Amino acid sequence: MPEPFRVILFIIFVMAFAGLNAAYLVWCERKGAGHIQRRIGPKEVGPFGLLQPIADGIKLMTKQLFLPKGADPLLFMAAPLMVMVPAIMSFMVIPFSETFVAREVNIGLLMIFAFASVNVLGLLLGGWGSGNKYAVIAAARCVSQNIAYEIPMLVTTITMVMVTNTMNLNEIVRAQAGWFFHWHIFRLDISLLMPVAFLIFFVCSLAETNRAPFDMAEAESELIAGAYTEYPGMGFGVFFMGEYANIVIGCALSVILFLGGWQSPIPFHPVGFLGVIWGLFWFLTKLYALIFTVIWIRWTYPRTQFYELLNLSWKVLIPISLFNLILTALQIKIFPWL
Amino acid sequence: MSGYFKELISGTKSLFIGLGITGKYFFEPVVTMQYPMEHVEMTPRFRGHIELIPDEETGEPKCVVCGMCQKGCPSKCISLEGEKREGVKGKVLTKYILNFTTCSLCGQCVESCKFGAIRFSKDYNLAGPRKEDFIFDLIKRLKEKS
Amino acid sequence: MLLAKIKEALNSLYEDIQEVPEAPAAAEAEVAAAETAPETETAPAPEAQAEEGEPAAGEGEAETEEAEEPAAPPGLKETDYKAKGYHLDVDLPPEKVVAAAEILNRENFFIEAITGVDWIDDQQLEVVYDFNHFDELCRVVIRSRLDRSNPEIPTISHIYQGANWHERETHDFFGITFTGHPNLEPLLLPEDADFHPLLKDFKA
Amino acid sequence: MNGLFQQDVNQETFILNLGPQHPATHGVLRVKLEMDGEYIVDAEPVLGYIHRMHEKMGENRTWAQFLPNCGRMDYLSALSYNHGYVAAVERAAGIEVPERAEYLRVITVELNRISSHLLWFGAFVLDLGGFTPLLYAFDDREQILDLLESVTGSRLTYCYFRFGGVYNDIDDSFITGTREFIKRLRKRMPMYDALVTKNIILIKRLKDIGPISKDMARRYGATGPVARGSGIDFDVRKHEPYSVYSEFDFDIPVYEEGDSMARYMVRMDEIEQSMRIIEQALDKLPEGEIQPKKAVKLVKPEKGDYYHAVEAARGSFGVRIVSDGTNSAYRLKLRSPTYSNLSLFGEASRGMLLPDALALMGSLDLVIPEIDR
Repeated sequence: MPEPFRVILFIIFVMAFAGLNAAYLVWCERKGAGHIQRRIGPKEVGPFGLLQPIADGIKLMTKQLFLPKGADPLLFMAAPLMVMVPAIMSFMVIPFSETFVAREVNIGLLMIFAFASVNVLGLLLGGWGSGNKYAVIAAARCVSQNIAYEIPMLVTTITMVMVTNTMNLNEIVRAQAGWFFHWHIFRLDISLLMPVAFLIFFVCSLAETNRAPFDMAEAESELIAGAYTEYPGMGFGVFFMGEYANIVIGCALSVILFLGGWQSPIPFHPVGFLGVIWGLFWFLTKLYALIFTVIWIRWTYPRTQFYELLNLSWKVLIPISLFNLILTALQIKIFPWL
Repeated sequence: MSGYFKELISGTKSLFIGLGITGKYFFEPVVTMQYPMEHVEMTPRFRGHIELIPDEETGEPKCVVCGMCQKGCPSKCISLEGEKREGVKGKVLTKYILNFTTCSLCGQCVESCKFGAIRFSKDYNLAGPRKEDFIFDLIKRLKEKS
Repeated sequence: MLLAKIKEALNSLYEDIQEVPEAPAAAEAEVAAAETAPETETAPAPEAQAEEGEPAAGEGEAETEEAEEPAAPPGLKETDYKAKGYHLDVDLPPEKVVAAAEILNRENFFIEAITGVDWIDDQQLEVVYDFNHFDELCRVVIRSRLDRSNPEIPTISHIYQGANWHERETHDFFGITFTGHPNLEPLLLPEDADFHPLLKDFKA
Repeated sequence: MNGLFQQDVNQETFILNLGPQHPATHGVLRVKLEMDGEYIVDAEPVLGYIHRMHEKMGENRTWAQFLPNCGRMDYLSALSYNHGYVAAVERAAGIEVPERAEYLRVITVELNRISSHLLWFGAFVLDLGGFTPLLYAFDDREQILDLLESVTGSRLTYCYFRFGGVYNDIDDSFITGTREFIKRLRKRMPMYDALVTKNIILIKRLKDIGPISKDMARRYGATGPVARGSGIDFDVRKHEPYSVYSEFDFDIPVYEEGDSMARYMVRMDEIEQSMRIIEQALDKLPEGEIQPKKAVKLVKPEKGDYYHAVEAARGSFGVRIVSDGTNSAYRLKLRSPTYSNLSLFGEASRGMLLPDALALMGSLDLVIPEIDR
């Protein structure tokens, strides 16, 4: 297949994936929340309420798009896109399976982090552009939260880059081939703190994507809907999709860096088309297990307080991740044969 | 410093315990009732809006139009009329209107009735789009029921 | 124990102003005399007829009070808790309320409520303060009668901050002005309310 | 652009309207906040959005006709309000209540108190961003509502007490149901404890947040769990035992810290104490009438004023009656506890961050219809 063709096909796939994902993650979230709270959740529209996301989408689309008085039209309109587009762009480098990746970029990891930072900008502009006091407070919270959490996340990522010697996501996955104990999370020989590093990375990705218990930017019981307060119809819908796309990206990165990406837990990998499906199956299984954990966490904990969040970052996550970095470097240097 | 690690470990533990509890409930059966499909049986003492009690033999309301319910009502939502008829002892009820929009279901009317002529109904599916839907003609209702 | 202590403290308040409560009493008598005077002279006008009952009633009350407890200073009564629900009933002139609140504050009483009563037949408004104590059961009621045409009483919100809202509420409902109150705006009623619903002559 | 950004550049603060429609105010309360960034410089609650003038209604209705109003002030512990009003009128008119009726009052009021505290617990955690405990608490609360419905006939705005007694007697199914419920709730409390109380996030959000000192509680006249969370050992049930409370063995949970966590713990402990009271009351429940032998037909208290306070779920609820000897009140003052409890919010929240102030507000346990009356 010629390269441009392939890329276009992938863009279509990725957009469809991101859109459907967002829609059905909402369904999962509502069903999951329902059962955690011992109720059923959506059940009226379609079997098991499976068509609920479509009904929701139609409802959002038919709503009037209006510009609140005093809002900045350009920023207000551009902000949802600035959350959605980088999330979709990040999908381009995610290896769903060994060969099932839009572009194998050598600096894939860097690219994802670069795009992830744009997401914050989108929320900031959206909050500021709405001209709503609650939204501005939320935007300010969001920025300081993201700055605080990018540091431990990057330090952990640097550790992983140091271990694998590459920023190519597919290469990182290949480095974890073999049994499941070859996945980085279980590689205590590289660093004794590997599971802790995974935890740090996971917590940071929760904070990065503004998910509970770190959803200070939305904080529905304090700031109505935070940065999204003024957004009508699909403006909100796009934000929402972007948020879920970001969750998928965050979880996908955790899977790739720590849980062996598309590697199966046993050293068995068929070749050809079957291999693609095999890899895809394992990648998505791990991905959705992690996303379920995200949902599970959301419906278990209360929201953290803002300064506690920063405390957690500066007093716990950053020192530990730095310590982990040094420990890993030492272990690699002292026991190079491992 | 030891306090720092203690808090860190106990805190993390508390978070996992929390996850364990919600995780356990995730697999337990739901406790909610699917309301429009399932119906709740009201308890015998449920206080719905009032209704007239028919006389067992004639099916006519037992009410003798003494007006005590009207007098006892705090929100003045009962209005009734009666007339003298030949061959019947006392008054005959001709109109009994309950304005349910202002009724607070306190039960003063039922308590003040010395003739056991009104009781609470067990209706609770009463939502309606128009205010007029809640001006109940209780005589009409009684006839429809029987 | 506490009751005796607070009774003594509040009693001392009365001794300080021994002359003061007599003055209004005298004034009342004068008013009563003035009102009864025209009655004898001419045929009673309908208005006078309506007001006729009040001075008599006021006098009657005063008489029974004196008859019950001739030794106690006017207005300070120990009441039967079982029947009334409070221990001490203190009737004070408006200007002494602040001093009483200070005494109660010193004894660590807390404020339960402030409210009013409209005695329209006497052309008076009454402000009632309810105090209670956290450690010992001792409910003190302080009441003060104001002239209905110009109801003014000093605020105690600088002593009991909680009184702030209660006074605003009383101002809302009765139109009683608490002089010195920092923010005497409608609290429960709409911001632009110029009516006082709990007055007996208020018609919705 | 707009008003928000066009303000005077020298102005450091801005006004934030929290409410009247805001998820954290649990009703139509508006708090006018002067904010410096996310710090509160000054807070002023604005009340009266659902003011209904119950006190005037009391003057225009007969004593008995006012009964349904009692359930509509604090709709979460309506029975305590029933009790307060009925007891005040009984004191004024000198009506004796049969012992069994008093026991029934205590049982139902305490059940109501548990349901109120459970709902508060859920709503409070909801304020803090945790959604699930709310539904667990509702699950338990439903059982109480079912029990109370089987006796009183309604689920929320009860009108169960009558002058001199109660409206209905209880049956055996209520007694066994209540005992079973207590057993069930005892099993559930450790779950709440592990899921919420011991959760590090919740502890971090409540410890040392919104301290209310003993003196502050006194100056504002705070009562109930707010006062008890500030180290004040004050509960009307113990302090001036009314009804038959003096016959039961129960403790008043008091916490010295005065922060939101203390108020939280007081309420959680009170659930257990209420269960103890109910158990004892069910054990001791005497046989007999539930209304006086000579039925109370017409209530005409003697001239004078009377006061009666009861411990509602939120604090001391007092009724002051001024009677002129007729069949309706000359003046009816309803002293609602949250009115005083909320009045300290302005002082207590000064200098706090917005989410902390909301945690403080949640810990005050506001019920707006009761504040506005």
